[in-house]
Amino acid sequence: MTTQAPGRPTPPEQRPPEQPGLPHTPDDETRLGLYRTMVLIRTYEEAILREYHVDKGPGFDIGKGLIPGEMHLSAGQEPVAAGVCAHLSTGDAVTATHRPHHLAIAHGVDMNRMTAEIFGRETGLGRGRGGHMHLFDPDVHFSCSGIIAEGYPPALGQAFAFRRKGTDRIAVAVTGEGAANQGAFHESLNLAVLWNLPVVFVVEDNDWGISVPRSVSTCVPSNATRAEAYGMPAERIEDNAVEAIYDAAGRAVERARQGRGPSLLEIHTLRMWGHFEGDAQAYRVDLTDVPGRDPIPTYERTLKAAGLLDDEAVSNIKAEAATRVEEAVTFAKDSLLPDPADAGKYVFA
Amino acid sequence: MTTQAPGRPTPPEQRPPEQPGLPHTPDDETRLGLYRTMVLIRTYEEAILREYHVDKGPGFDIGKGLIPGEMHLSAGQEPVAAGVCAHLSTGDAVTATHRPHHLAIAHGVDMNRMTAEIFGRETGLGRGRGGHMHLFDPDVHFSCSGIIAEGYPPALGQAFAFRRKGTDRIAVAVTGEGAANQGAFHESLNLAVLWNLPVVFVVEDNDWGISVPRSVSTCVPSNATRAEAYGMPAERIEDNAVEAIYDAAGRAVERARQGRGPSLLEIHTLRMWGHFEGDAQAYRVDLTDVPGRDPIPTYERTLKAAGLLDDEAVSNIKAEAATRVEEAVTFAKDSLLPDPADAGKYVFA
Amino acid sequence: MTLTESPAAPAPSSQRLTTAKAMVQGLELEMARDDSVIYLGEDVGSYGGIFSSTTGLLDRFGPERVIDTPISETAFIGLGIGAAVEGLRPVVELMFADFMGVCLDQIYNHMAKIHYESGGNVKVPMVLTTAVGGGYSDGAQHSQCLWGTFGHLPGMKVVVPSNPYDAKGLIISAVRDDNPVVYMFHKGVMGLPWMAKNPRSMGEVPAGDYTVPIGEASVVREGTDVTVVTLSLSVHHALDVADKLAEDGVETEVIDLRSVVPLDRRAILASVGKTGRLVVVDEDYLSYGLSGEVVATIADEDPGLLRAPVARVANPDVPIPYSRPLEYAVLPRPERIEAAIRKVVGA
Amino acid sequence: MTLTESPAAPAPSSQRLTTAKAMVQGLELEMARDDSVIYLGEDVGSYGGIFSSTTGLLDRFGPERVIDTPISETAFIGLGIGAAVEGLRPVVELMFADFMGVCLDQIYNHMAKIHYESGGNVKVPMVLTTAVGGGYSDGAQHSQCLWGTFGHLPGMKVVVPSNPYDAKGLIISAVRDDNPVVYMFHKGVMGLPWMAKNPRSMGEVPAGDYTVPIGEASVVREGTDVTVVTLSLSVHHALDVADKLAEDGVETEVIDLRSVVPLDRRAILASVGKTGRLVVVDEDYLSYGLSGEVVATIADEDPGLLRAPVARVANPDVPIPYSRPLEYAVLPRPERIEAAIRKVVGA
Ligand SMILES: Cc1ncc(C[n+]2csc(CCOP(=O)(O)OP(=O)(O)O)c2C)c(N)n1
Ligand SMILES: Cc1ncc(C[n+]2csc(CCOP(=O)(O)OP(=O)(O)O)c2C)c(N)n1
Ligand SMILES: [Mg+2]
Ligand SMILES: [Mg+2]
Repeated sequence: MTTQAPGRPTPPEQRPPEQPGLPHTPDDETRLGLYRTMVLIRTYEEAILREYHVDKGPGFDIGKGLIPGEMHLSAGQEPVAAGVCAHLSTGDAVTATHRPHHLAIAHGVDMNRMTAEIFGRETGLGRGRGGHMHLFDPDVHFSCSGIIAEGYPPALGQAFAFRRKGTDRIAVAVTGEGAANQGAFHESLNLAVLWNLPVVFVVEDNDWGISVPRSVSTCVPSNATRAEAYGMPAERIEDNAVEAIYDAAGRAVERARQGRGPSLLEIHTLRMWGHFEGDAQAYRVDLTDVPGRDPIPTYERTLKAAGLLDDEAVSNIKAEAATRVEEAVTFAKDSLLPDPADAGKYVFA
Repeated sequence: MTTQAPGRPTPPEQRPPEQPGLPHTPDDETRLGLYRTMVLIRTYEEAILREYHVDKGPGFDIGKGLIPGEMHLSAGQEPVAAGVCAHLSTGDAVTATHRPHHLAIAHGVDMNRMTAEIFGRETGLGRGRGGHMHLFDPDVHFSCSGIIAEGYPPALGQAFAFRRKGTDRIAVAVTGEGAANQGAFHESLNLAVLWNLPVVFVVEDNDWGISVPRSVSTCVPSNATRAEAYGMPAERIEDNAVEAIYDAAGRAVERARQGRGPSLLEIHTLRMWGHFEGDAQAYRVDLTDVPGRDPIPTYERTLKAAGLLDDEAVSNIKAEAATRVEEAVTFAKDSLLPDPADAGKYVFA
Repeated sequence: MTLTESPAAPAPSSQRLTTAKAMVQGLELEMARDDSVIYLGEDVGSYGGIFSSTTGLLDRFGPERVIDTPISETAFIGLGIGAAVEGLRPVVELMFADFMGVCLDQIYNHMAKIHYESGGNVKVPMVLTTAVGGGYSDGAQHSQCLWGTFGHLPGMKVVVPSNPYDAKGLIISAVRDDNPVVYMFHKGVMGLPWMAKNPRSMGEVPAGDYTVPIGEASVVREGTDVTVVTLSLSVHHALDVADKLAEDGVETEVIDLRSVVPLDRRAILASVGKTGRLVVVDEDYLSYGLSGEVVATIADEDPGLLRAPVARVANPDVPIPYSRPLEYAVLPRPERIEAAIRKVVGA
Repeated sequence: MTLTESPAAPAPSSQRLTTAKAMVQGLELEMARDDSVIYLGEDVGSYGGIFSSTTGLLDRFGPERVIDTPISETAFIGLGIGAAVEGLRPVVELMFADFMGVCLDQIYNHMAKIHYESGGNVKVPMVLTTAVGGGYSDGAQHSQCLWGTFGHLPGMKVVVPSNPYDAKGLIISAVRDDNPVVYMFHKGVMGLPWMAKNPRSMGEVPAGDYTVPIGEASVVREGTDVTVVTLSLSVHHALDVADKLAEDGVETEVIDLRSVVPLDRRAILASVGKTGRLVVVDEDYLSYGLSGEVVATIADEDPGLLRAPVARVANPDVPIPYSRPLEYAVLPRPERIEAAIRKVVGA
């Protein structure tokens, strides 16, 4: 823990020595844990997908059904959430985006109340006021925002507060690759380095910002290169590889915890489904490749080859996930909708 | 001229070959021209300083006098304006900041009407509506903005329009080093590279953003490093050296004109006076060094040593500048103030 | 099921179009007529606009004029401003008005003020299109109208079509205007196949070129008992309610403002002068917004015109809730409009 | 001559202070009392705030609590939000309210909405201080009030002190409030040595700890003939004008709103119920702003309270001009206020 004054960069001689972090190689239990988390997330997203389309018809009316509104699902991006959040405790903060479910689940957000929120129920995390882009769970310091890149700045503040309180807790701030072209990205990176804040920035590069491919939005091949121009260690991780993510995140989290400052990870991941539900993806040239790039069967094969999984274990893990998810869905469905007379409640504390 | 579609980066093979620009060494006439421009700017700023303080008392009331309001003068930053604008024609655009006089003069803004604007007269560039932070001269495509870094994005649009019209005109966008930490800076650099726009970005690093030194605002030693992370050629020029600025700007301007895209120049310059008039600069640790770093006597010595100037030539040039400036001040003072009944004119076209 | 639309079929002399298609047709005519018109924004190219504001334009005009941008609103709106200053006529899309917070400086301190600051010497003929409105559970950051915010800040016109005819005529007027114009289309009036539709979001539209003047309200229903002043999707609801109340003998006059700046104060005064009763229906927030301004317009002139307290049906200053029953409670849904009219007329 | 001030002298039990010094004293007391209060912003450290909002705080509390930031408003306001969520009580300065355009998203979509979106589970006890107002030729981007804009967007309280006593009491209330509070100080009420001063920008202030409740207007002058509802610097002008008109037998009641959110509608109604005449004086833009809301408050309740048309003295929707005669023409200067009152009372 450094106690340097914010507003003044810690002089290099007062910073803990810069040591290249040791590799974080997941042990067997951790590897199974990563897999379990990924399966749980996918199971969840499939359940939400199913419930989302209930009662949307005839045709498709986005405002109808049990879960109305925009729905941004994270299937394919499980490795990011699993690999990064494996290093966090519930005292650490995670701020996510319009596509938050995978991170919420991996960080241990209460699944029942999260699901109730998505169903707009009074038992939800936000008592139905927030919705799927606005999941706040203060118990685990989880939050998100539907405005591109604007989740970064509050994460700086969480990190600032954690340090000021003398803890070694850290904040993880996540955005997409499209978001990295928003001004808030730049301002946040500068401030984090300047004040040596315990933050890990994560850019989920799923190749697309809605219909706009990365090459049309971003002038450089890697946001890791950009981050280095802020004097911040950064890595780009290819192939949606959960163990490489785990390793890099381990080093970045350790660095932040030790008071050595922020890092950035850009992770090449995969948006398996549309930008939001209902997106026909006519623009999407890479669609046929998608199934073959699904990270879950890939990792399943790796763990089977390593003798850590067999078919029975897989189906147990999936069954466990299904039970957990269906419990949450049932909890949500059994909960009451908010009373319209209370619409004005909670504007002010 | 490339005719590539904006929104799609020109594939490298379609771009004109990248050749390191040849050095731009100023010839004798150009060297004298640089000196003359610098003297004209300084003479102007001294005159505005003098007029600004007229009738501000008793004491100092910022709203009083012939020139009311904030006044950000550019004494010490003449080399930037002289060195960069020497490469421009009146068809090129320059967008400046809250500290715009040096650039306006070097780019050939009508000095009488500019001065009348600063004096709030109906004959002013903006008929008195704008003021010293809002000088617009469409004849030479000059504009400015008082909002930090927000002059960059419109410059992109001027460059875009110039190219779309099939011309080789370019836009020069200027901000301070403090401004380079604003989101607009990042967004503009990305978009300029992405669309290969004919822009030259200039960062005037005068060490201070009001009272905040660069080390407290900026996490890296050079914004040129940052620019390179956008895939843009960039240089930092030290020592407020007008000929080095001339050289680097020559290469950057040529590159933009040839359709080879944007560049960035960070120029280490000097704010000789307060941030604005009335700033006591109690925060300023480097104040005693300032007089010795004045770029005008420095360059005067260089040109004298090169046999291009002698005392008589110097005093002629200064007298010429004084005449020109006093003519503008007289024009302004002789002009009418706007009619209050017309306050609502020009809100809409 | 898809959230994108196929391009409109070739146009006969008049056609039934959705509001979205009418808007696109207006853009298409202007882009064909004037090479300096370009369209910039996120997902406006091959996607055709998240709310179908640009369907087919990329195919017709190519990627030099219909341009997908990075998610850098400050940069690309500012780019539009600079391009407008240099003689292009850019139409720039801010995907949701809710996102104004990341780029408002370019909009209100630059786009809207440069003309004035330059003493009229610089023109900024730019259109900022943007989607507004709620009602489909998109939550507090994707459902706002915010025309009160835009209207409060001087130097930009603000137009808000409610139907296909006006959508086309106003976009043509906006493109031709030498001033910056903010063009706010409610997702609920666009007639999108994937959203709840009122029949009024589809209508007869002349095939050719025509304009709707900016600054003129339209009396979309005449009546004698009460005036409803409203705009955008709430016009649809107000007309539905008016039809219903007519069965009970209450004759409601409905005024569609069509533009927030300039505000057609004369039309408001004329109607209230006739009916003596005023209900303002505004999907934006109640306080410091449109509803107050409309009401104040009467009190400025002659509070005696009013035979009863006015009613303002607006969002009661609550961030727009996600959950449907809560959202419906804060929006000016037909039930709230009906109750307000009944109260004001004492019926 | 200098634009910075020296720290206030040690405090007796009551002192005459400028508004700026009273504000700083409130901050100092809160920072001494509560270690979780920090102050962030541009030039708030050694400079002491461009408008003397933090003079001496750095010396007393050190650079860990009084922190100069880069010119990155989105980042550091957002940082304040995150810090508030985690239990600090940050006071964050936006140097001029005019700069809201570069950071409004953090303010209105995050600071103001998180509490609601979280169903009350997350609190954001943050204060956003910001300088407003014109009258000294600072041009269209440095002279705005914009409280109408902030007040329109739900979820944040908005307080606007006009004098030293309120400045101190309101900053203490703001810091202690569990909600986000925007604290807008007019440069012209601060009593800065380098700006035109009204004697009312200096006043008696208790040395200790006290609060002014947020949401209660104050009747700063009683009268029977006409009510002037106003706030901030215009309170000074209104009182000057009221004194003058009293010589002609016109008794003006002056209400200082002190907060825009919540708006003390009861105080407005009570006064207009008594006088039957209303003038609203608002340095912000006319349309879709504070003046309309105040007027509508009467019409909502009972337009019959008004014995004459109201007058609104506000900026007539013009970007604030630089040149003095033009700026004075659009600001609610005493002459315009006087003319409006005379017209409304028919004197
Ligand atoms: C400031 C802002 N601009 C635009 C949007 C609309 N929008 C929502 S998601 C999105 C694409 C985001 O792309 P990326 O950051 O790559 O995240 P992904 O959706 O791929 O996870 C856009 C443009 C927004 N929410 N906020
Ligand atoms: C968005 C914004 N934030 C803050 C300011 C206030 N401000 C005006 S000039 C200035 C310092 C600018 O520093 P720099 O960019 O280095 O330019 P310099 O004044 O040194 O020329 C600040 C903070 C502003 N005008 N706009
Ligand atoms: Mg993406
Ligand atoms: Mg500087």
